[in-house]
Amino acid sequence: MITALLVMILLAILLGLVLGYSAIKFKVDGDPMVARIDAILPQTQCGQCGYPGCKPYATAIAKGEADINQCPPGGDAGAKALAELMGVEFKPLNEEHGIQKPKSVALIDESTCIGCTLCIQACPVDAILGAAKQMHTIISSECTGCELCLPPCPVDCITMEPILESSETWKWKYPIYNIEKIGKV
Amino acid sequence: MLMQIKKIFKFNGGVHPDGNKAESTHLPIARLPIPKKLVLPLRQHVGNIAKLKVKIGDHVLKGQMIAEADGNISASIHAPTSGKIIKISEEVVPHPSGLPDFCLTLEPDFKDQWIEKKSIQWKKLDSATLIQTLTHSGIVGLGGAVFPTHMKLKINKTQSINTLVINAAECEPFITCDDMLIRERADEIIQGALITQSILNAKHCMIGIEDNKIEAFQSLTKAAKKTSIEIKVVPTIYPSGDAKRLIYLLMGIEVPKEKRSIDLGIQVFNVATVAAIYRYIELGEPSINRIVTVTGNVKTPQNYEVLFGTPLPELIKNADGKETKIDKFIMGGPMMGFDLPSINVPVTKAMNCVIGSSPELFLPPKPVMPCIRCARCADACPVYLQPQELYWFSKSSQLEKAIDYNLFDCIECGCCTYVCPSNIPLVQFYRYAKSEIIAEEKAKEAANTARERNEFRLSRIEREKKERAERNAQKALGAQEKQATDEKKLAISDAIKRVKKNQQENIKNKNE
Amino acid sequence: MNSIQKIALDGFWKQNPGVVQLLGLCPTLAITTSVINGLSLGIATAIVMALSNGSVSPIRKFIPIEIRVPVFVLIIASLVTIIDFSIHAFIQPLYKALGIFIPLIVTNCIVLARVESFAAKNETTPSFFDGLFMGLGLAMVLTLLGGLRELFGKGTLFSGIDLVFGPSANNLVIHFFGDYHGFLLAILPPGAFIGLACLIALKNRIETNQ
Amino acid sequence: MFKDHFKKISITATSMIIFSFIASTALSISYFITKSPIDESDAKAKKIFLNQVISANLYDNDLVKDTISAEPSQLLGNKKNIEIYRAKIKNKVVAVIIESIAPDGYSGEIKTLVGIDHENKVLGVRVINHKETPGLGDYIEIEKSKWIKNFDNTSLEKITENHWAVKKDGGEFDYTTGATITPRAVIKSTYKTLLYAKENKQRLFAL
Amino acid sequence: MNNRSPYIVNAPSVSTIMFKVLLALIPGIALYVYAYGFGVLVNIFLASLTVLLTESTILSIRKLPIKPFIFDGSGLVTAWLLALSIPSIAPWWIIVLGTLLCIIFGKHLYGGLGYNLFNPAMVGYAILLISFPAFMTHWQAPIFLIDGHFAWIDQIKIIFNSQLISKETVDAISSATPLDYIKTQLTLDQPLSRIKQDKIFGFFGGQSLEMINFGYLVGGLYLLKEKIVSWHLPVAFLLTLFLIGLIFNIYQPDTFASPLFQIMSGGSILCAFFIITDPVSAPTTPKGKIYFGIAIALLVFIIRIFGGYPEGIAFAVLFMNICVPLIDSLTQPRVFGHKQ
Repeated sequence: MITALLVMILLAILLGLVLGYSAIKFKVDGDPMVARIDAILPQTQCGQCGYPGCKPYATAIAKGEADINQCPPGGDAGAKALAELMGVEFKPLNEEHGIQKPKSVALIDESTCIGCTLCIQACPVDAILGAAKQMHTIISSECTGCELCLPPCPVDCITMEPILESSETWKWKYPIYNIEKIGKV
Repeated sequence: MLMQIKKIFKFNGGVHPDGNKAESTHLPIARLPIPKKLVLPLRQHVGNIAKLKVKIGDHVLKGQMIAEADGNISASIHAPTSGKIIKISEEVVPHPSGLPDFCLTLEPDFKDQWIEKKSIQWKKLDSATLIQTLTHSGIVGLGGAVFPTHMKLKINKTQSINTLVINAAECEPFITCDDMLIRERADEIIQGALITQSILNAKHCMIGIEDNKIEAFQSLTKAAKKTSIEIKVVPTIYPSGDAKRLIYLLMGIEVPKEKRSIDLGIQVFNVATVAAIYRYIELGEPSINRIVTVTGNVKTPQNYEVLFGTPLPELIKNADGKETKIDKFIMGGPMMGFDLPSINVPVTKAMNCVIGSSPELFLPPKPVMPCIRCARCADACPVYLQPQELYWFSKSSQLEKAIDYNLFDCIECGCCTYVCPSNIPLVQFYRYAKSEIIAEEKAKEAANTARERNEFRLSRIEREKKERAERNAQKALGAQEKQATDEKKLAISDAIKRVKKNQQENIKNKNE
Repeated sequence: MNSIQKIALDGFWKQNPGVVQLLGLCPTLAITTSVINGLSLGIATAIVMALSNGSVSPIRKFIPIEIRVPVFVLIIASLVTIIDFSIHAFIQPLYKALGIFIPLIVTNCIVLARVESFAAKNETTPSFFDGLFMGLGLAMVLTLLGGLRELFGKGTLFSGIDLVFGPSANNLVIHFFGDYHGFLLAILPPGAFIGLACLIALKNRIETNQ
Repeated sequence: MFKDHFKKISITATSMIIFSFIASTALSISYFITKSPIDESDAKAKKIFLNQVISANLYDNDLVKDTISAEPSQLLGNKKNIEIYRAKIKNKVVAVIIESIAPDGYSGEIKTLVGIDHENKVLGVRVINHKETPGLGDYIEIEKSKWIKNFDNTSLEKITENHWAVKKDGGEFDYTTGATITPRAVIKSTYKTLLYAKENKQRLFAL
Repeated sequence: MNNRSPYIVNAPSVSTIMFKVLLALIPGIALYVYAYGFGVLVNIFLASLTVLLTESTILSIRKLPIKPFIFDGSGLVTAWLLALSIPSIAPWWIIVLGTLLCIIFGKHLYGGLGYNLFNPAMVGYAILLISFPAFMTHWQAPIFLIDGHFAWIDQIKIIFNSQLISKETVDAISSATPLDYIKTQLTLDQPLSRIKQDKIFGFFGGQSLEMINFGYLVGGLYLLKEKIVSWHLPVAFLLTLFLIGLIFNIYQPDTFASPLFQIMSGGSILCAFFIITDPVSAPTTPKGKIYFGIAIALLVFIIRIFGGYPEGIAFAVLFMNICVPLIDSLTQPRVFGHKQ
């Protein structure tokens, strides 16, 4: 009886010391998770998730404050990738935050633009060129299609143009054939 | 049979499809008359689209450059005959996508008037100058790869080319354009090979030809009699005409992954390409036409010398096409070719063969059964891949796994599909997976740029805020005098606040 | 829906440890050769889980974070040992039948998992019920699986009931087929895997149909 | 810095100690409460098992506790000392229960208990444990088949040496088609146990 | 648009392959009937019928087209292999249940043709052996070894209603298989040379059994010639079995049978050419096939000598089936242009 108690207490002291020491010694700094989540996000910086950009949303996911299905541009595929990374179950896109639209770029109708620079301030990736009282233009290769420039424009001269398939962006399609129900995941 | 000169190195797999070459070789190469109009796509090569040098209404002469190479990886376009530019528009081009691309339309004046032709004294010029000249020739790889030829001739100072290989293997069934070219114009090829050898400063030059082209072999041997060019016969096995496979067959050298043959001192050119080099250097004729095999369900299968831009119906009409039986046209051979989106496409630099297809000629695909992992595809794969695994990963869109299993080593030769008992369109899945991966990489790159730009913007805003705060602090020292201005500032900052609030509200509205 | 109901629903269906979380596989697979075995071990586990969740929750704030796992294990191990003693002392035949699997409840992931993921974060009452319902959810699966295996393997149900209620209970055993050859696979370990897989499939089927 | 660390480590150690102390106490209490019931029920269980070999009305002593020790013997197949239970009526040994090991089962050893009375007659045989193929060799268990009862009332006198075998080998004992190795092993070991009892009769049945 | 190059193909269809496999089984079956009577044909018939019914039912439940998947012949191959693996006098419900289990658990639960991780016939066989060991180890003796009159109607009677037949009749026409007999007799401390004098032994393996195995061998060579199976699997398997048999035989000739006995008895030849060569559940790389064959041969030998059942092919094959994805990924051939 006494031996049993002694063994237990000795073991407890030993374990307590070792665990206490290793808790200090092997403390993990920083959170590499945020970067890994951020890498999955599409970087449109559109804020539809309710956070002011992709990085803040990534941070929120890592902390467990935000769900994985709040990013419309990433779509279901993005939510799937996040679910896999986080080890949680996949959820379809939460439509409160918007629906996935075809990828588009903003286009300024140059005849209507009054050069107010409000859209320049709104653009999260500095993809709009121009100065006060001068016509603005969008570098379409840099535009992420976030639509943040639409609301500030006082004359509604900005429209979103979906990117059409051209011979440069053309892809081979997934082959679909009879008999086997290919493509049904 | 032909004499075997040296040992041949056999690669793994490969298949022996029926050649079907005899149909189109019993008639000589015919020259197609100038058609009523020519449609010239500005992108007939790998790389950047060519820059226009003419405008609508311009009159051009035969051989005049109408679009210039844009940058290094690009090729010029020349007028195939004299006439007037009547249209610059988007037209359907011979591409598997069936999407339109920029094209020039030329209305011939039927005078066929040459621009002044200048032959080049290549023996007196150094390689760099010659390559510079060739940049304006419009010559691209005519075997089907359409890579700008001048780029393939450019070599680093550190590299030295040991062997120039001329590819005369032409292993695809049905296609005989190279075969006929060799039979009729072996001299041009040998001359072109010598020019190319001298530009590359290559020690050896050898021609690899399959053992089913006896006549072509004989005329080549005759033409090469007084030269040091070695003509090597390789066995008829598909895909011996693939450059890396041919190098292995001839020399037993495997071109390592992610390296080009040029890194090993070997460069490969198609016979038609060296013939084009000869015509440009010796005769001053840029790349304006090519030999096209017209075969399959046409009355008189034959090879034609066709001007680029010739509408396909003209060509088919000349081959007495029986269009009732033909359900579609295939560009290229039956192993690697593709359905033309429409008959109304122009002949381009890549078009080596047009097959009038019918359900009798190429049986409609049989029902696809599940893969039974019989590994016949692996036995047939000339690259020694595991097609059944690649299929599995491509089918389930596990793209990273597909990359791990060396998807990008696949040359899409089609041997795997050729031997598949389950009739699975394997190559289609690889094409899908490859283009999906490439698109994903592009998207990733775009996302990275966006992230950087966003971070840059945020740090700029942060910096500006700090600077403004400092400035404000300084100004606050002598503030009283400038109360008026301050008030103004207040108004401005209020305005900014209002704008920001508006923005936020807008975002909120949208979210709701 | 109040929280206790929700906890019960989680335990029995949504987060069922046997067919959803797939925790506690060792006893699930090894002991379920009959209804009685499955049910008894299930109840033993449920008791351990309810008690361990119920006892960890009130003291959760006093346990330093870095030694929480050893402490949890200590508490669980003590509870299991006590239950092991009790069964040994008062239901000896059952003790023989369940054998090593009673002490093995300690290493059963489901117990530690609930303590770590629920009791360490919640108040005592919900924690107690979480342990109880999770345990009963597992017991339900164990019983079902035991029933399946016993029915196919031996053609009976409730065989071995005398181990718990004494020899007089023997006439409660149900024999389904007069001359049954016995389908040994169901009784042997592979049968446990196949049976569990069938239960999981059934559950998923019901869920997708809803 | 060092002080902080020391404080932290000592807190963890102390709480560890406290928790183990509580746990140990709880364990000891339950141990003391359950100790005697456990011993009782163990003994009861053993007795029930032994009663399958020698029925309870044949003796009046505490069978579980009345044992003598047996040295390793070729005939019993044991490698360590084993205990032999002795059944007595009015302090006279009437029967013994011997643990016997058949080394040559299909998949290893088969352990049996053999009850033998003072006339060298088998009272009963039960298998304690074995690893025979399920469904094939496991009909030696009483739960699966009554085969093991074939041994009841057999003796060296009733069955001559050559007939201690399965019917296929010309013996007396039945077997299930296909699996003869297992019954052979049990028959052989029972036979040898009888031989052992005969040879050691003096010692086994002495007072 | 149907951009389906290559436009030309030259391959035997799946059903051609499967029916050639069935054809290759025929010599073995013919010799089986010659030596053992019609029992095996009854089993093959029952198995084929069960496969057709079960498979069409499952296919319609899975909403897949029935015709192509029935006529691919893979189900019949499974059914025939199972029918050849079980004793020819097992009750009728054994083969029916076994075939059902093959098709449901071995094949369609994994997704049907091409997706099964395990060899379906061996899944069915293993379940039957584990569940009904008494029936499954109860073999008929070759006709000419049966004392007295053998009526083939007795065989049918045993298959369809075992209760009508007395235990004596069953015992009269059944016998231990050579592998089982050796294992049993060795426990009686008999030397192998004496054991092998029993009438059930033939020249290499079991009397009659070796003849059937020869029939399978002929079929197997036909499959090799037709390039339906690659040489790697059978050669690796048989050679390993021979070598390990040889080593043990030299070491203790009185305990371990000759290597030829190992090859010509049990299901070795059937296994080498028809079971481990099932492409779906075997490795695809040449090296992998060799390792697979070697490993199965070693396992078969170990189970035969030390295991709880007389024959171990089913367990060996199933065990190695699990390892196939690993073997495949570890034995990728060097891709053209990649480092050695």
